[in-house]
Amino acid sequence: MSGLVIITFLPIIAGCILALAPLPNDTVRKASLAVTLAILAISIPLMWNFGEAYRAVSPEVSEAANSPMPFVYETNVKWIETFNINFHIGVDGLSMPFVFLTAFLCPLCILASWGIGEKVRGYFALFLLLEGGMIGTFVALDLFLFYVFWELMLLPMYFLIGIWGGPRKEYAAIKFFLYTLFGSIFLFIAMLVLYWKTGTFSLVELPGHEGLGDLKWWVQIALFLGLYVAFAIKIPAFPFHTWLPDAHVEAPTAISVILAGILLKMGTYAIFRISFPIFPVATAWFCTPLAVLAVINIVYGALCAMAQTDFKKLVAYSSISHMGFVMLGMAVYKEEAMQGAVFQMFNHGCITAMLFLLVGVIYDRAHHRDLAGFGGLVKPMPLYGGYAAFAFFAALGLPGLSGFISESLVFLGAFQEQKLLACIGTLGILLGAAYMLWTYQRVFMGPVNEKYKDYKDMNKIEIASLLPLAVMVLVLGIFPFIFLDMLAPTVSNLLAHLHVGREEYEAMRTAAEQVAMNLHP
Amino acid sequence: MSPTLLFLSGLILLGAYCAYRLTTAGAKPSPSQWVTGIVLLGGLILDNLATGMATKGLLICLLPLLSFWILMFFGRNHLPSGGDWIAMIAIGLSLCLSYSIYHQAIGAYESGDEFFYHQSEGNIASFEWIAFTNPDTGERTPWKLGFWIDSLTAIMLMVVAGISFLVHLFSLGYMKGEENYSRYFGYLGIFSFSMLLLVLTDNLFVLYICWELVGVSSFLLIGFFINKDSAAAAAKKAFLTNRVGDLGFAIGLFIVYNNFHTFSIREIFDALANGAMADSPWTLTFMGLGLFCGAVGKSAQFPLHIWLPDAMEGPTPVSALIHAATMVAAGVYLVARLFPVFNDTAFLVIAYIGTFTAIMAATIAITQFDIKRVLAYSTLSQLGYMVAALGVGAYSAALFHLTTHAFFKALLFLCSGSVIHALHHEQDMRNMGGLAGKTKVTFITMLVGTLAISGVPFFSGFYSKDKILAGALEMGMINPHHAIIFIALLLAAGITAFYMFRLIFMTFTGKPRDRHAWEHAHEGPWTMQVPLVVLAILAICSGWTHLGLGGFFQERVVPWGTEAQVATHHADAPTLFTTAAFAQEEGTAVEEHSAHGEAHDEPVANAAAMHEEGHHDVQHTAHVVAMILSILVATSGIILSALTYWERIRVIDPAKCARAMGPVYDLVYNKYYVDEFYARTFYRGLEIVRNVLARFDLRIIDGIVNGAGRVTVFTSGKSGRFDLRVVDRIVDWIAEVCQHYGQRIRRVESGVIQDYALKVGGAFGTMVILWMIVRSFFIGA
Amino acid sequence: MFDFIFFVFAFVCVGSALFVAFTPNVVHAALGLASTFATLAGFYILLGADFLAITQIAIYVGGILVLMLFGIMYTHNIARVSGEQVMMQVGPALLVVVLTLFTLVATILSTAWPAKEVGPPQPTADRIGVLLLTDYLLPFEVAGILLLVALVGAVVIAQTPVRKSIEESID
Amino acid sequence: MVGLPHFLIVSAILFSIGVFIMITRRHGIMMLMGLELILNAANLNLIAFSRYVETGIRGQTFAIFVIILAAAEAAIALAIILSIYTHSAKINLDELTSMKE
Repeated sequence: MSGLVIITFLPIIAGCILALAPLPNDTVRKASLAVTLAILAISIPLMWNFGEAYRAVSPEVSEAANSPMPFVYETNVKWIETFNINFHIGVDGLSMPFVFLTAFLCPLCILASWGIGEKVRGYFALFLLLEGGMIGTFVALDLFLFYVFWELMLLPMYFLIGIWGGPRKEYAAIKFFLYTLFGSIFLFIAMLVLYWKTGTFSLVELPGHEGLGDLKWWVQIALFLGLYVAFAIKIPAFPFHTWLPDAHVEAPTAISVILAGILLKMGTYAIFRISFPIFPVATAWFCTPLAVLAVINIVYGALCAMAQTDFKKLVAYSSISHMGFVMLGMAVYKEEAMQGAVFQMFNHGCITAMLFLLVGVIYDRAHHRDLAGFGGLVKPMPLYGGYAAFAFFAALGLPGLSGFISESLVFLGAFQEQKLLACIGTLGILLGAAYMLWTYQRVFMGPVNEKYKDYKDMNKIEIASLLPLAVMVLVLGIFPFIFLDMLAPTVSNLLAHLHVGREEYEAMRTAAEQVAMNLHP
Repeated sequence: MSPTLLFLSGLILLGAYCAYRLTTAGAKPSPSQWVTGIVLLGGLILDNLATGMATKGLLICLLPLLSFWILMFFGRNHLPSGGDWIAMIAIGLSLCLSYSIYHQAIGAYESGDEFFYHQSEGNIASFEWIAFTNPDTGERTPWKLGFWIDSLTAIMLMVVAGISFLVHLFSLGYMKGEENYSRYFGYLGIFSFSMLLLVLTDNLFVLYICWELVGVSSFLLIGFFINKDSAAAAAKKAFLTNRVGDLGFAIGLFIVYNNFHTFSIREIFDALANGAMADSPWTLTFMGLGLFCGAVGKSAQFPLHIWLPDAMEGPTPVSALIHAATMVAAGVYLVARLFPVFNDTAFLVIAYIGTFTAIMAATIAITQFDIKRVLAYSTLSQLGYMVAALGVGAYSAALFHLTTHAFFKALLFLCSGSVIHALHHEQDMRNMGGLAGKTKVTFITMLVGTLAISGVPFFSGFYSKDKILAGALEMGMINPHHAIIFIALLLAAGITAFYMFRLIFMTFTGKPRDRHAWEHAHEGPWTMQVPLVVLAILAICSGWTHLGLGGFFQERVVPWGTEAQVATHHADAPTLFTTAAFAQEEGTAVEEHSAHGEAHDEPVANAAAMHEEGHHDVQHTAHVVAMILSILVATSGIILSALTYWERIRVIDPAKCARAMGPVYDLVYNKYYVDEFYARTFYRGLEIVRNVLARFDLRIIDGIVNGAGRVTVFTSGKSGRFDLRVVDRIVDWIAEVCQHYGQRIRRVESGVIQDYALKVGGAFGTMVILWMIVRSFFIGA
Repeated sequence: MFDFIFFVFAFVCVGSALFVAFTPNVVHAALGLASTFATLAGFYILLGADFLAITQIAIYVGGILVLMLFGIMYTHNIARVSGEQVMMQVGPALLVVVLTLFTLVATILSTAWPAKEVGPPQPTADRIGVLLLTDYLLPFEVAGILLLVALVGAVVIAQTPVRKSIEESID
Repeated sequence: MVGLPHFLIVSAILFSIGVFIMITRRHGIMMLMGLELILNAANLNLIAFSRYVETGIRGQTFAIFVIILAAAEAAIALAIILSIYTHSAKINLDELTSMKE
C-alpha cells in the first residue's frame, strides 16, 4: 500500500477510534501526537524521494505541452463504477509540498492545543479527521474525490471553531461554514458540467479532454469564474475575505494555525490543480483581472491590517495580503513567478503558523489580544520576544528567511508581464514592514507594562511547537533550491500547458479584432 | 606604511585584549577561555592557510555570523563575561583576513599588477543557487553566487572590518554592565557579517539581501534600549524609511532582471558594454534611479534622510559604526559599484540630491544642541558630499572621502561617546563645557577629528574633500549651468568647519555649565581610549598621498570598464562629466566650419586631440582653484566659529544671531519641518486611508455579507410566520380533532394484557369472518 | 400403525394442553405442559425430524420448563405453591378461540394440499449441521449472540430481585 | 391415512389453546406457557410443511431458530416477571395497570 494512502486514512481512522474509545485526556493527547508524528514520519521519505521520482516520469521539455501532467505515488482503484468515479490519488510538485506541510504543521498544532481542557477527546478526534481531510484534498486526483475531501474538511473545522472558539464562536463558525458552502456550490456545478461533457472526473484526463473542445468560450469562462469564486473564498481573495478575520479571531490557536497554514492554501492549490489545467484559454483571459485582484489583495489587506487593534485580526489581514502575492505569482506566465507563488504558499504556511502560535502564547497568559494593552514584553519574556522578532521579520520578508525569496521571485516574474501592477504590489512589502514593525513596537518594545512584568517566558511545549517552524523558515531562506528544484519540473509542465492555452486565446482575440476591424473600418 | 601599521596595531591590541581577559577573568581560566586561546591561534594559522581568495572571503563574512549565532544562543547564560570575547575574536580574525586581501591589493598596486578576482576568473569558487529557464537561450541557468574582489572591495573590507573591530573594542568599556550585553555583541556580529558580505558579493540579489540585513541589524541596534519608547520609535522609523528606498532598489532590480535575466554584476556590465539597452535610454534611466533609491535610503539622502538623526537613539558605538562609518556608506558603495549602469540623467539626479543633502544637513547642524545629532547631521552632509561626488563623476574622490570620512567620523562619534560616558549620558551641549582639562585624550583626538572633517591641510579630510571639490569644479567648468553644485559644496564645506568647531568650543572650552557633572567627569577605561588614538592616527594620515593611499585611490579605485590611470575620460564613460561634451560641441563646430568637402574624420581627430588636451587643462585648473578655495572657506568657517563660540575671544552672540534670523532660524532649527511634513501628509494620509479601508471592510464588504444574512433571516421570519399562522394551524386543528376523539377511544385501553390479547384475537376472528362473508358474497355472486 | 400412534399422540397432546388451560394449580399446569412438549417431540419423530425431536425434549422440557418451575418457586411461597388461580373473561375468550379455531380448521380442510410421495425419513442432524454452518451461518451467529445477550440481560434484570427474595426467605 | 392436514389441525388446536390461556390466565408464568404453546404450534407447522411440502430440511432449520428465540424469550420474560414480582409483589399481570392513562 502506498504511503499516500496510509497518511490519508490513518488520521481519519485514528480520529474515529479516538472519538469512540473512552481514554483519559492525557492519553488522548499523547495518542494524537503519536499519530500525527507517524504521519510526518511517513511523509518525510515521500518528500525526500519525490524529486527523483517525479523527474523519472516527467516528459521531455519539448513534449511537455502535449503529454498529460505526470503524477507519482499513484493509487487508482475503482470506487463508484456507475459514474466512473475512481479512488485516484497521487502527487506532483504542486501537492507534495502541501501534503508535507500538513504533516509538518499538525504535530505542532497538537502541541499548541495541549492546554485544551474541555471535551478533549472530541477536539483531538475532530482534529485528526481534519488532517485526513486536508491531506485527502491535496492528494485527490479525481474531481469527485476532491470534492468529498473538500467538504469533509469543512465539517471538523466548523465544530472546532464552533465549540472550542472564543466568545463569538457561533457567528464565526456559521459564517465560515456558509461562506465555504456557498463556494462549494459553484464547484459542484462545475464538476457536474465537466462530467456531463466528458464522462470522467479524473483530473489527469480532464485537462485537454476532447469533450471540452466544443465548449463555448463563454461557458468556459463562466465555469472558470464559478470555480474562481469557489476557490477565492478559500484563499480568501478580495472581496470574499471577510469570513477570515472573524474565523481567526474566534478559533482556538491551533485551529487558526491550520486555517491560515493549510486551508487558505487549498484555494490557490485548487486553482492550480483544477482551474488552470482544465481551462487554459479562460485562464489566459482572466490573468490580467487576476493580477489586479491580487494587487488589491496585497495592498488592501496590508492597509486593513494596519488599522486593526486585535493582534489576531492583524495577522489574519496580513494573511490576506500575503495570499495576494500568491495570486500575483499565479497570474503571470513566468516560471519565476509560479515557483515563487507555490513557494510563497508554503512559506506563508510556516510563517503565519508561527505568528498565530505566538499570538496564542500571549493570549494564554493575558487573555486578551488588544495590541494597545501590551508593551515592553521583551523584558519579562526575552525568548518570546526573540521568536516574535524572528517571525515578524520573516513575515515582512526579511532576506535570509524564506518569505523573502518567494516574494521576490513572484515580483521578478510579475514585473516581466505586468510592470505597473508589480510596482504597486511592492507597496505591500513596505506596508507589511510598517504594520509588522508597528505591532512589534507596540507589543514588545517600549516601557514595560506593569501588569505583565511577572509573566513567565515560553515553556518547553511552546518552544517545541515554534522551533521547527523557525528552522524551516531559516533553512529554506538560505537554501531555497531544495524546494524550488523539486517544484521546477511540475511548474514547467503546467506552464507548457498554459502557454498553449494562451496562444489559442491570443489567436481568438486577434481573429475577433479582425472581425471588429472589418465591421468598423 | 600606514596600513601595515594599522594591521600590526590591531594584532597587538587583540593579543593584549586576550591576555587581559585571561588574567582578569579569574584565578583559574575556565576551559572555554583556553578554547578561546586555541581558536585564536588556529585563526592566525588559518590566515596563512587560507590562500585562496574565496576561502578568505568566506571566512571574513562567516566568522562574525558564527559569533552572532553563538552569542544569540549561548551568550547570556552559558558563556563567561557574556561571550564578548567571541565577538572580538571573530571580528579580529575577519580583520586579519581583510588585511591580507588589502595587502595583496596594495602589493599589486606597487608592482603594477592587476588586482581583480571574480568567479569567472577561475580562482574564486562560486555557488550555484536557484535556477530558472532563461527565456533568451531557453536553458536552465542557475544564479551563481560568488565574490567580486578588486581594489574597491579591498579598501571597503579594510574600512568595515577595521572600524568594526575598533568599535567592538570601544564597546567593551562603553557597554559594560548594560543589560543584554552579549546580545549587543551578537547584533554587532550580524551587522559585520552582512556589511562584509555586501562589499564582497558579485551578485545584486545577494547584495540586496545584505542590504536588508544591515537594515535589520541597524533596526536591532537602534532599538537596543528596547524598553525606551523613543528608541523603539526610532528603530522603526529607520527601518521603514530604509524600506521606502529599498522599494525603489527592488524595482531597479526588477528592471535589471527583466532586461538581463541575471543578477551577476559582471554579466550585467558585459551586457551593457555590448550595447544592451542602448535603444531604451528611459528604461536605463529608471533602472539607475531605482537602484539609486536604495542608496538614498541607506545613505540617508534627501528626502529619506529623516531616519538618521533619530537613529542616534542607539548606543553611541553603534552610531559610530553603522550610522557614521559603514552602513550609511553602503549607498555610496552601491552607486560606485554599479557606476557603469547609470546614465547622464541619473548622474545629474544623483549629483543634485547629494549636493542638496550636503548643504541642507550642514545648515541644520549649526542649530542643533544634542552632540550626537550635530554629528548625525554632519554625517548626512558628508554623505551628500560623497553622493554628489559620484554624481559629478569624481569616482575615486568619492570613495577616498568615504574612507577618510569613515575614520574621522567614527573617531568623532566615539569621542562623543566618550564625552557622554564621562558625563553619565548627558548629550546636550548646553550642559557641557570645559571638558578639555578633564578628558585630555578625548579632547585631543576629537580635535584631530574636527580638523580632519573641516578640511584643514595635512589632515586626511582635506585631501579627499579637496578632490571632490575639484571634481565638482571640473564638471562645473565643463557644464557651466551645473556650476551651482560646486558653489553649494564649497559653502557646505565652510559651514562644516563652522559647526564642527562650534561643537568643540561648546563641549571642551569655557566654563562648565553643569558643575556637578563636570566634577564627576572622567576618562573611560583603556579599551575606550585605544580606539580613539588609533582612529586619530588614521584620521590624520589616511589621506597622505605620499603614503600611497591617495595614489592608490586615484589609480586603482576606478569604475569598472575604465582603464586604470585614465579614470574619468574613457571613451565609453558618460558624457556629462568628461570633456567628451566639449569634444562633441567643438566637433560639430569644426564640422560646420569644414562643411565644404573636407574629410570627415579629420575634424573628429582634431577634436579628440583638443579634448584630451583641454581635459588636462581643466583638471589642473580645477585642482588648484578648488584647493585654494577650500582652504579659504575652511579657515573662515573656523575663525567665525571661534569668534562666536570660544568664550575667550567671543565677539558675536549666537543667541542674538538666532533672534535676528527669526523665522529662518526656526525653519532650520526644526529641520525644515520635513518630519512634520511627512507626518502631516504621508503618515496622516496612510492613517486616513487605512481607517477608511478598515471601516469599508467592516461596514460595506462584511456588511453585504451580513446583509445577505439578514435578508435571509427576514424572509425566513416572514415564511416562519406563515408557517405558524396557517400551516401550523391546520396541523394543530387536526391534532385537536384527534385528541378529542382519542379521549373517548382511549377507554378501550385497560392496561390489562390479557384484555389486549382478547381484543387482538377478537379482531382477528372478526376480520376472518368478515373476509369470509365478503368472499362468499362475491364468489357466490 | 403410524396413524394409530398419531392419534394417540394427538389425543395426549391436546388433552394435556387443555389440562394446562384449565388446571388452577400453576405447578400442575407446568407439568401438563411438559407432557404436551413431549408428545410434540413424538410428532417430530413421526415427521422424520429426529434432531428436532431431541432438541425439543432437551430445550423445552429440560430447559424452558425447568426455568418456569424455578420462576414459579421464586414467586410463590414454597409452602403453598398451589395457590388458587382464577380465570378471567372465559366467555369472550371461548368465543374468540372457537371462532379462530373454526376458521383455521375450515381453511386447512378447504385447502388443496399438494399430494406428495413421502420417502422414508432420513437422519437430519448432519444435514442441519452443514446447513447451519454454510447457508445459515450469519443467522446462526446472530442467534448465538442473541442468546448470549439474552443470558446476560436475564442475569442483569433478575439479579437484584432474586437476591432480594433470597434475602427475604432467609429472614 | 394421516397426512399434512392432521398435523395442521393438531397445530391449530394447540394454537387456539395457547391463545385461550393467554387471554384467560392472570398469572404471568401461565401466560408465558400459553406463549410457548403458540410457538410450538408454529414449529409443528414448520416441520410438517418441511416434511410434506418442501421435502427438505429448511423448515427444520427454521424451527431450530424459533426454539432458540423461544429460549431467549423465556429467559428474558421470566427475568422480567421476577423483577416485577419483587418490585410490586404482584404476580397477576392484570393488576399491573400503571400503564393505563
